[in-house]
Parts: sequence; C-alpha cells; structure tokens
Amino acid sequence: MHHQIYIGLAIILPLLGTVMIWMSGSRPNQREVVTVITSGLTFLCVLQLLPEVLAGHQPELHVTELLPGLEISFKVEPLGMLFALIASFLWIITSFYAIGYMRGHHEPNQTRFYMCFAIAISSALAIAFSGNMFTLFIAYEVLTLSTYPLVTHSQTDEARRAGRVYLGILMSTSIGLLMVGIIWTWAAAGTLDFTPGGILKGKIDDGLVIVLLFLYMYGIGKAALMPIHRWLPAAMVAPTPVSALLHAVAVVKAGVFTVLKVIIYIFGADFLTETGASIWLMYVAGATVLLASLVALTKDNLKARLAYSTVSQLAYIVLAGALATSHSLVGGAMHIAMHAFGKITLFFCAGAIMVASHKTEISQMRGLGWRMPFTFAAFLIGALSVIGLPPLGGSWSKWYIALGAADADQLVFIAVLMISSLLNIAYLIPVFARGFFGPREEEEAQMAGSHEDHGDHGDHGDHGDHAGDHDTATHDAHDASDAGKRIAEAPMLCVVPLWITALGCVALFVYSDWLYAMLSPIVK
Amino acid sequence: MVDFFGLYNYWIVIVLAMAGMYIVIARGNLIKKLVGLNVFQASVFVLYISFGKVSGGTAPILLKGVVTYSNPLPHVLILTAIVVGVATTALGLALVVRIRREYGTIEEDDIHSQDGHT
Amino acid sequence: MLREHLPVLVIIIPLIAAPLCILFRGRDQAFGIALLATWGSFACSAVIAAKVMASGTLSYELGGWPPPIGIELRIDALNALILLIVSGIGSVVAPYARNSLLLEYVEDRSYMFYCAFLLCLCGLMGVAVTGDAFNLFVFLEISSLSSYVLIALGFDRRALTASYQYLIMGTIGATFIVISIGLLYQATGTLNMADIAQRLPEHGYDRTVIAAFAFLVIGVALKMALFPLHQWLPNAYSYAPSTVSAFLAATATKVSVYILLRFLFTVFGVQFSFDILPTAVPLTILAILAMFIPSIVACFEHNVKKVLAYSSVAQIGYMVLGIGFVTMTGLTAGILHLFNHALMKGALFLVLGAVFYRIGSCNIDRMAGLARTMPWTMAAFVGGGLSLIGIPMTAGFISKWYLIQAAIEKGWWHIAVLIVASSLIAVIYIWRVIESAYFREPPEDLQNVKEAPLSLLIPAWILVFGNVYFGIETSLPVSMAELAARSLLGAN
Amino acid sequence: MMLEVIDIIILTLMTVTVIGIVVMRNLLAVVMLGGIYSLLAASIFVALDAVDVAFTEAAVGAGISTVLFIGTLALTTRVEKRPKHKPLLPLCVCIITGAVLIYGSLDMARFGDPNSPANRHVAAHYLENTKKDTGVPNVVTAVLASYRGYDTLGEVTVIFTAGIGVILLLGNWRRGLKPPAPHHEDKA
Amino acid sequence: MREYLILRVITKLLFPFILLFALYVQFHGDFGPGGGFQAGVIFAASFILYSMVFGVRSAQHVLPVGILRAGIAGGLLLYALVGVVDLLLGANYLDYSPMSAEAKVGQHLGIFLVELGVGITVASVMMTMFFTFATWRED
Repeated sequence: MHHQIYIGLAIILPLLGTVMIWMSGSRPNQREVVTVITSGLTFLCVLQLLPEVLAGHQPELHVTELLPGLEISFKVEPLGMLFALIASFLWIITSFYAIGYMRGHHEPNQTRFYMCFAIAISSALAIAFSGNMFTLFIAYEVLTLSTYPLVTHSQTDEARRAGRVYLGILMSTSIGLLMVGIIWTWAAAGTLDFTPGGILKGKIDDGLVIVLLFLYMYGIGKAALMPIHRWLPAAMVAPTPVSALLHAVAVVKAGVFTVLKVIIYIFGADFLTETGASIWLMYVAGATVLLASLVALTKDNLKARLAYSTVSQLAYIVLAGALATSHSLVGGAMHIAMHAFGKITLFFCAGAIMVASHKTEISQMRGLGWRMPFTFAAFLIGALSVIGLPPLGGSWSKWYIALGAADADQLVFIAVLMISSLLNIAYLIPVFARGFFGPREEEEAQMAGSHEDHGDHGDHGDHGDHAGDHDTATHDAHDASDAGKRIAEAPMLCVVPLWITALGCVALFVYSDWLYAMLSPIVK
Repeated sequence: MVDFFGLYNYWIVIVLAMAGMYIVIARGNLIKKLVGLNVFQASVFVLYISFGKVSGGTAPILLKGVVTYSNPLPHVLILTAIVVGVATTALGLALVVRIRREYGTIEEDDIHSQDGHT
Repeated sequence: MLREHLPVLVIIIPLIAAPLCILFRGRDQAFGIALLATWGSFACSAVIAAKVMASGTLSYELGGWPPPIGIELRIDALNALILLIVSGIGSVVAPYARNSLLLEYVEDRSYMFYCAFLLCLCGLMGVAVTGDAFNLFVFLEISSLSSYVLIALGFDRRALTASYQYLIMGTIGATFIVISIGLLYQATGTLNMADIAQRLPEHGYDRTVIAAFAFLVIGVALKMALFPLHQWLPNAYSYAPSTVSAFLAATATKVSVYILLRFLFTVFGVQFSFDILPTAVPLTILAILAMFIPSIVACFEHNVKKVLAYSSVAQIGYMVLGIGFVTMTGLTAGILHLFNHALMKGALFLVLGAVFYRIGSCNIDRMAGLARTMPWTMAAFVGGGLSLIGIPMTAGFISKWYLIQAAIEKGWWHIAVLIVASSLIAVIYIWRVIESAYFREPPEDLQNVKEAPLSLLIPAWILVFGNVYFGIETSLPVSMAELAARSLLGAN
Repeated sequence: MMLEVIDIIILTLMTVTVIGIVVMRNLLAVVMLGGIYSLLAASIFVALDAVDVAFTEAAVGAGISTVLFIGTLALTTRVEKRPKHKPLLPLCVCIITGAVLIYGSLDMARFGDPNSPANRHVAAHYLENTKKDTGVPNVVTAVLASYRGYDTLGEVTVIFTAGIGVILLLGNWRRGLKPPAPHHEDKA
Repeated sequence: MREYLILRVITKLLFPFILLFALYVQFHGDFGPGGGFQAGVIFAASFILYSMVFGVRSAQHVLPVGILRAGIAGGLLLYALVGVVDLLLGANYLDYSPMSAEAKVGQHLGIFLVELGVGITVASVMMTMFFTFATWRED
C-alpha cells in the first residue's frame, strides 16, 4: 500500500516544487533551495521503491479511467525503476550544477527555467512508472511541452526557430504516428497495459506488424532515430544544464526507454523475432549509429558534436531492442544508465568550459586543459565510458549488446559496434587532446578562435553568450602572455557535480553485475 | 391539359424564385439584394399556397352549405413566413443604412476595396 | 407541479425575460434578469437531461393538441445534450457580458443587448427541443435574426458588412430549409418530424423527397458553415463583440449540426439518407476539405479571433466527418466533438475577449509578450489551445480518439492519418499565438498592461476547467453521445 | 378553368415584373416593382383562396416593406452601379437549383388535387374539428392561434427581435458610440 | 408638405376610419379574414400615413417612443403570459381550454387574447421601425 504513496509522491513532488518555485520567483536563493530540496525528496521517494522491485514485486497505482479500458495507472518494474533512479538522482546533481551555471551565465527568466525543469522531471518519472501505453503517451506529451520553453529559453529568433523544429518534430511524430499506433493497438488488443510477453501476439496479422512497429519507432521521436533526429541538435540552443540532463538523459532516454517498453511489453520480444518484423529496424538503427558518429566528426561546436554522439548512442539502444534477444535487451537497458552518466559528464564539462572561458568551438580550446585540468580530466573519463573502454560502465552495455547480436546471429552489427567505437574515439579524444596542446599556440589560436567564433555562431546551436565573447577574447589575449598555465576553473558548483557523475561511470563498471541482476527479470 | 397545367403553375413559380435568388447572389448592390430576397421568398410562398389549393374549394372560413375548403395549414405557415420575411428585410435595411454611414457606399465591390480584401 | 412542463419552461423563461429587459430599462435590472433567465434555463435543461437519461425520450404537447395536430416538443439524448451545451455556455457567457460590454457597446442601451442575447438563446434552444419541422424553422429564424443584430454590434465597422453577409446567406439557407419542409409536407401532409419519418416510407422515396433532401442538406450546410459555404463565418465571428463570438462560436453552428443529424437520421432515415442516396461520400470529402483548407488559412491569419473562426470551420469538418462514417463510433465521435468543441471554442473566445478588453486588439503581434502582463489570461488560452489541438487529458483528445477509432474500425487508414495531420495544423496556428505571447517582448506601448478583471477571467477559466474535467471524467458526455448515436441509428 | 386563366395571367405579370427588377438599375423603380410583385402575389393568393395570406402580403410586402425600402433609399442612394464581372457562377447555381426543384416537382400531387397528402392528413382534421374544438369559424385563425399557437408565439418573437434589432442598430446611436476600432489591426 | 391642403384634410378624414378598420380586423379576425397581424399592420399604416403628411414629430406626440417600446414588449409578454396562465391552471402551455368553464369559450378567449398580443407587438414594431428610419439622419 505505502508504495503506492511513494509512486504518487515521486510524480507529485516535482509539481509541488514547481508551484513553490513559482511563488518564490522573486527571491532567487529561496527558489534554488526549493529546487534542491524537491529534487532530494523526489530521489528519496524513488529510492523507497527500490527494495520492492529488487524483491521482485511490482507496486501499482491506479489513478482514473478516462474511457472504459483506457486508464491512467502506474506500475513499477525494473526497467522503469532504473530509469527513474537515473533521472531523479541526476536531477539533484544537475540542480546544483544549474545554480552555478545559470548564475555564472546571468541567464534571464530563471524562474520559468526551474519550473519547466521540475515539470519535465515529473513527467519523466511518470513515463518511467507508467503502467500502460496510454499513461506513457500522456507523460510523453507533457515532457515535450514542458521542455519546449527550455529550448526557447533565450527567446532569440534562433532559439524560437530551434523551438519550432523541436516542437514540430516531436509533436508531429507523436500525434501523427505514435497516437495512431496506440489507437490501433487498442482497437486490436483491447488493452494497452504493459504485460510481459506483449499483448499483440495473435491479435494482428504478421504483415501489419511491420507497419505498426514503424508507427511506434518513428512515432517515438525522442529516440532520435534518423532521419527524425534533427530536433536533438536543434535543442542545443538551450542552456547547458538542460542539454545535460534533458537532452542527454531525461528526454532522449525517455525515448529509448519507451522503445524498449514497447518492444518488450507491447510487441513481446519473441513475437518480434518470430515475425522478423524488426529486421529493418536493426539496419536503420545500425545506419544511425554510424552516420551520426560521422556527422559528429564534422562538428566543431562542442555541444553539437556531443548531440550527434548522443544520437548515435541512442541508436545502440534501439538496435539492442530490435535484436530483441535477452542479452541485447538487458544490454540496451544497461546502456541507458551507462550512457546517461557518461554523456551528462561530457555536457557538464562543455558547460563548465563555456562558463569559465566562454569557449564553444573545439578549435578554440587549445591549451585550455592547462587552465581547467579537473574539467578536462573528467571529460576524459566520460569520453572513455561513452567509447566503452574498461574500467568504465560503457564497456559492459556494449558487450552485452554485442552478445545479443551474436545470439541473433546478426554478426554484421558486431562490426557496426566496433567501427562506431573507433569513431567515438575519433571525435571525443581530440577534444581532450586539444585541451593539452602546448600553450605557445594559444595566443594565435585565441585570435583565430575568437574571430571564427563570431563567424559561425549562426549555424551552431549555442547562444546566450554573444556578449561574453568580445571581452573574454581580449581579456584572454593579454593575460595569456604572462600566465598561460594559470588555473581558471569553472565555479565549484559546476566542477563538483561533473566529478560526481564521472565517478559514477567508474562505479557503474564495478557494480554492473548488480545492475544486470536487477534488470534480468524484464526478459524472463 | 389540366395535368400539364398542374405542374406548369409550379414551374413558373420556381423560375420566379430562381430569378429572385439570382438577384441576391449575382448583384452587388445591397438594397437590390434585399429586393431579390423578397422576390425569392414571395415566390416560395406562392409555391406553398399552391400546395394547399383544392380545385372548387373556397377560403377556409367555415360557412353553412360549403363542403370543400382549401387547405388552411399552408396559409398559416405562410403567414408566419411572411412575418419572418419582413423582419429580415427590416434588419437588412437597417444594416444597409449603417453600412452606408460607415463606408459611404452600398456597393459590395467598393466596400471590399475599402477593407482591402477581395 | 411544473416538472412535466420543463421542456417548454426551458424555452419560455428566456422568451419572457427578453421583453422584461425592455420594460425595466436600466442596465443592472436587465443584467439581473438575463442572468436569472440563463441560469434558470440551464437548471431546467440539467433536470431534463437527467430525466432523459433516466427514463428515455420526453414529449410535450403544446396547447394540449396531440401531434401531429399540434406542435410537439420532443427531447431525446441528443436534444438534451444540445440543450445542455447551449444553456450551459449561455450561463457562463451571460455574467461575462456585463464587463466586456463596457468596451464594445453603447452603454445606455446594454439592456437591449441582453434582450437580443436572450432571444438568441431562446431561439437556439427552441430549435433544439422542437419536434415540429416548421416550428424548427421559426425558432431557427429567431436565433438567426438575433445573431445578425448581435454581430452587427461589433466595434469594427466590418462587423456591419459581416452581419449583412451572414444575413443574406443565412436567409437563403433558411429559405432552402423552408422549401424542403414544404416539399416534405406536400409529400406526407404533416409537419411533425416523427410523423414525417413514419409516413415517408409509405409514401415512397420519390423525386419530391429527393429534392427535399437536397434542399435541406444545402440549407443546413449554409447555416452551419460547412466548407465551401462558410464564407460568412470568419468575418462574422472575428468582428462580432467578444461575448457574442464566444456564445455563437460555441453554440450556433452546433445547433445547425444538430439539425443535420436530426433530419438525416430521424426524419429521412438512415436507410434513405445513406443507402438509397450516396450522401456519405460527398459529406466525407467536404469534411476533409474543411479540415484542411480553413486550417491552413488560419495559419496565415494575423487576427487571432479570425484564426479561431477559421478553426471553427475546420472543426465543423470533424463533426461532419464523424457523421459521414454512419457508424456507432463515428456518430458518437461527431456528437462528442460537438460538445467538446463548444467547450474549447467558448473558452478561447472568452480569453480573446479579455485580451481585447485590455489591449484593444487581437492582433498576434500586439499580443506579443502578453503572458508576462496577463499570465492568467494567457494560461487559459494555453489550456483551451491544448484542448483544441487534442492533447491527452483534455476534452479535445477524447473526441479525436473516438474519431480516429471510428476511422480505424472502418479500416479507413488514410482518413485516420488525415485526421491527425489536420490536428497537427492546429498545433501550428495555436502555437503561433502561444509563442508570440510567451517568447517575445511586448510592444513598448503595452509594457504595463494590467491583468484582465476577474469577471472576465472566471468565466474563461470555468470553461478551461471544463475542458480538463471532461478530458478526464468523460462519462457524462460519452454516455449521452453514445445514447444519442444509438437512438439516431436505431431510428430507421 | 377560370381560376387557371387568372392564375396564368397573374403569373405572367409577375414574370414581367421580375424581369424588370433584374434589368433596371434605378433603385426606386426596382423597389416599386418589388412592391408590385408582392401585390401580384397577394392577388394570386386570393385566387388560391388564401385570403388571410393575401391580406398580409398586401399589407406587408406591398405596404410596410416598400415604405421601409423607400426610407432606406432616402438615406442612401438611388442608382445601382453597373455590375462589373459577368455573373456566370450565380447563374449556374440558380439554374441547377431550379432544375432540382423542377425535378422534385415532377412527383408532386397535381395542382388543386383534393386528395394530395397535403390536403388530407392533418389539414382535413383541422377543417373537421375546428368548429367543435374552438368555435372559431376562421380555420386559419384557429390553427394560427390555437393548434399552432406556439408557432405564432415564435412569429411574434421574430417581429419583436427585428424591432429591437432596428432600434439597436439605428436608434439614437449618436449618444456614446465609441470611435471605430483601431484599423491597423489584422491587415492579413 | 405644408401646402398640400387637400392631402392633409383627406388624411385627417381617413385617419379615424383606418383605425376603426384596424380594430375591426383585429377583433373580427376569428370570424372573417384577418387577425392580429393584419390589424397591427393596418394600425401602423394609419400612423405612418399620418406622420408622412404631418411629419414624424407630430405623430410621435401621439405615440412617444416609450409607449411604443412598452407596446413592443407588452404584446409579446401578453402572448407568453397567456400560456403561463394556462400552465398555472394546470393545463399544457398555450392550452386555452381551462381559461373558462367551457373549453370552447376558453379557446375563444385565449385566441382573442393572443391575437391582441400579436396586434400590439406588430403595430408597435412597425411604427417604431418607420419612425427610426424616418428620424435617422446621417452626419
């Protein structure tokens, strides 16, 4: 019984937080305290549910029934538990980071920022706990709507344009495809509850399964499967904390999470493999993995590069789902966690760099490592985890996905994974390496950097610091001469969080077996 | 002959009604439109009344020794309809007067050109 | 003692209140009378609805003459639902009128406005309850004439031309309906709808009946602004006073849709309307065109009121589409959307009324940054807008859900896709407004606008709340709509 | 046969009048012709035994509305502009509509047929029972005021609405009418 | 118009007769042709004629705006209230029978009253319309 309360609380608390943030809008300190406290409490609520899930129970909460057989209900199962844990835990970290960042960056409309942030988290948790496809769909839409203001945050024309792309793609896919798919499922199966083994087996003839799967996979725009990935790079105009938590964790993971849920609990892994309806999906996913990595190579703007890296990493998980073997599914689920920690670390670093030195383009970051060693070190850890090298979490998930590919004897995808890992190295390590290039090139790099950076602001998705660039460019120019090596780290509130997440990557490597044990029930 | 006439009567009326409707939708002058509207409706009234005519009947006012009367119901309906018609006309004219004051014209085209859309 | 007279009370309360407004001039008396009358008839229609749901169709013989000799009032689930919509919206709008009048009417004659408003209400409800074809025409004219007047009261001079255009097209439509009723009378010798329905099969579906059918459909299509006969609507709704646009947009076209339903399914009968005549196909095609073309036009409009007006034309398309399915689900969807659309459009127009009240314009650029100065107003707009788009947990979603389900049941995939596609266009034109209001800087002369007064906010929020409530607790509208659909389909 | 002859004559006159209305552009003449048209309609109503209707049509169509029309002309203008565009579409619309009506008329009961459904079902009942129900010899009045009294209530309401409308639109509008709305609004 | 002496005289002569005729049509409508509506129109016509000849102002001395508006509302009210009376007498709306001991008489009475209502409203509306159009001046 009391677990139901925790489910409810976990979703309600952030909303209450929203209201309080709104009321304390005029007083920044109070506002941010509220944010932190709310995030902490929310995490505790989620944590309360963990033992239950580990014990193999699945607490449920039925809210209301809109139409007969169409109800809003929540049910906590391992996959959702994992997602909820990640989202709520990283929210705490991010709120600290956000305080540092937003203040260091003198952003406007901070109240709206924190409010929407809280709503977004609440809906992410609702997605994680949702007990049927309908509830998930509602939460999914709320997530879209609540993150839109964050993307448009800076209210510049460019931000508005990006916002249109964001909303346009996510809305049109979800309403245009996903909703149709859901209604079709409902008409066919008479229910939308997530049930192990799926609900569609025998309800729908095999030919149409492909169509339905298509509706779902492209309806879930948040999974950023190519060619509907454009919204993700566009979303990078948002302040970095948003890119970090939402567009590296909450939103995009909500997408792939939904993909896994649909494949496991709506279609049913066996049903998919029998009908072979997901073959095309494997290839699309594999293609996305490689193409996105290649695009990432070409991006000079750090956040844009990370964004494309995210696209390709998400495709791993979709691929895992498409393979639909027990190993690959667990691997995909694990990758949600692994990639979350890895990528958020990278984004935190990007943000820290931007706050400390107003650098957004990789080409400007020569020698920056000497001045921001902690940040760059953390960056390395995150990068290695994303690449998937031991002793970091990323290695396990990739390993399991590869195993899954082997089980499904789709060996070509093992090759895909290999190549993409190499590509990851190719686009992530240079950032770090550049950071520790000799200080001597720094000056002219400085000049070059600052100019070029005025040139190509337009096409890269970052804004909000036009003002910053001029003074810092000059300021760097003359202090670089006397002390190029002087430490000039970002504010503590930025650096500490990114180290926590970096260490998280290590921890995930160590405790991966525990994670595996927790997740294995989903494929039983 | 009578059978042909039985429809001929309707047909003329129909033609008249259509002429009225033509004035309404084809002409741009607001007053003329209303005149057309009246013609249109009046013709429809005639059509109605023709439905109720009984050959050899008299007006439906009961009198000793009269057996066949024409059908009173269409008369009642048309009485109502006439009232509705005059009400509409009056409103339309009031509107025309106001339009004339605001726009200085009662020609549709001029009004459109003044409001800048076609 | 008056309980069995409810069907007629609901009509005569506003009908008596209207002249009373004229007798006691004064603004406040008139306001009080109007308020009491609307709320009174709302109470009546609520009771009626309860009775209908409990004990089936109500029939009331006016003058004590049994139909078809006398005029009969006949109320089944569908009529009851329409009554609820009309009187409900009326009683939300009536208090709103008092304040939004200030800007837009000639002060010292506001009592006449209330009078006209009550007449419009009375006419619409009269149409909704009557069981007699010609009587339907009479009350339709009461509502039409009063709405011509109300629209012409608009602030902008274009209100006059809009009203005139509406008058012309509306009268043509009404005359078509009269012709159709005349032909039906000539074929069956009766005016009572139930009686006509009963006698038509005996008389046989000859050419006269077919002509009657054609005239009726065209006439009603004119009245309900079914694409492409909608030209009168956008101007009429955008230049009418806010109160009036809200009331008419939410009720008038709905009542016309009701007339269509009643005649197609009850009077002519499903078998004749859809089996003998291929009505469904043209209806569906027009509906789909209506769903797209006006919506696209709306995306390029700058006057937000006009945007909503065009969207109303598009929404009529949804209802007609539901009718065109001629299935249980389809009809339910259409009728549900009738109800839900009244809620959302009412809410949105009331919001615009509040906006106009403060900034004297509904231009999308003048509304820039308005969310900062009028947060509650714009929040209400977002609420109504989301419902219009059909976001889950709003009323709009429910009707979309049923509509798509109906399409899928019939296996009409393309239609299902078209439905969602058109609701995506709704996303565009609603979002233009929201983006402008939330993510742009207000024009310098509008930097410090005050939030709208409560007397405008509360009605708007009541309807917004209604949108959310009926998006979650759907049992009332759904059950009524299903009952109505069943009786319509069973009526053949 | 007499009736038919009168009928044809009047109908022909009406046709002439309508043609006049269509072609003439002097609005005063048009309005006058409109009045005459109503008068002819009234006389045809007499020929068709509809004395009450004739009475009303004469009083309203030829009387009141003509007066109102003239009043409006006095306040506006007297000449109609020559229409610019060739009105082909309206013509087609009217022809089609007329065609449908004529098509429909093919199955109508013949003119004056005492056994047409219209003249039997309800109407017969009125003619038989009015006397004993209401004791009013003028059946039209009885039906109007009693059997279909509700309709007449509606009719009065319509007139009432029109009256209020005219007052609202024209009556003492000078007092307190706000200046017209900002027109910079919505130039699409 | 001042100099049209004959016109003025004839109008003065005709005026009462037209009114009389109107009343006849009003109250004899249930026996012969005519009824409230026609009567109302004729009544209005008489005043319209009068005001055409002697000017609207003088006509409005006889029938000031207030009275006309009261008439507009009053007629409709009379009609509607007759129905309400029937309700209170326990019959259906507009069922005149119980308005008197004998149903027939009740009917007759009811018809008489509602026709009166019709007449009043129609006459007042028609005159109001005419006066409004006649007194309306654009500037």
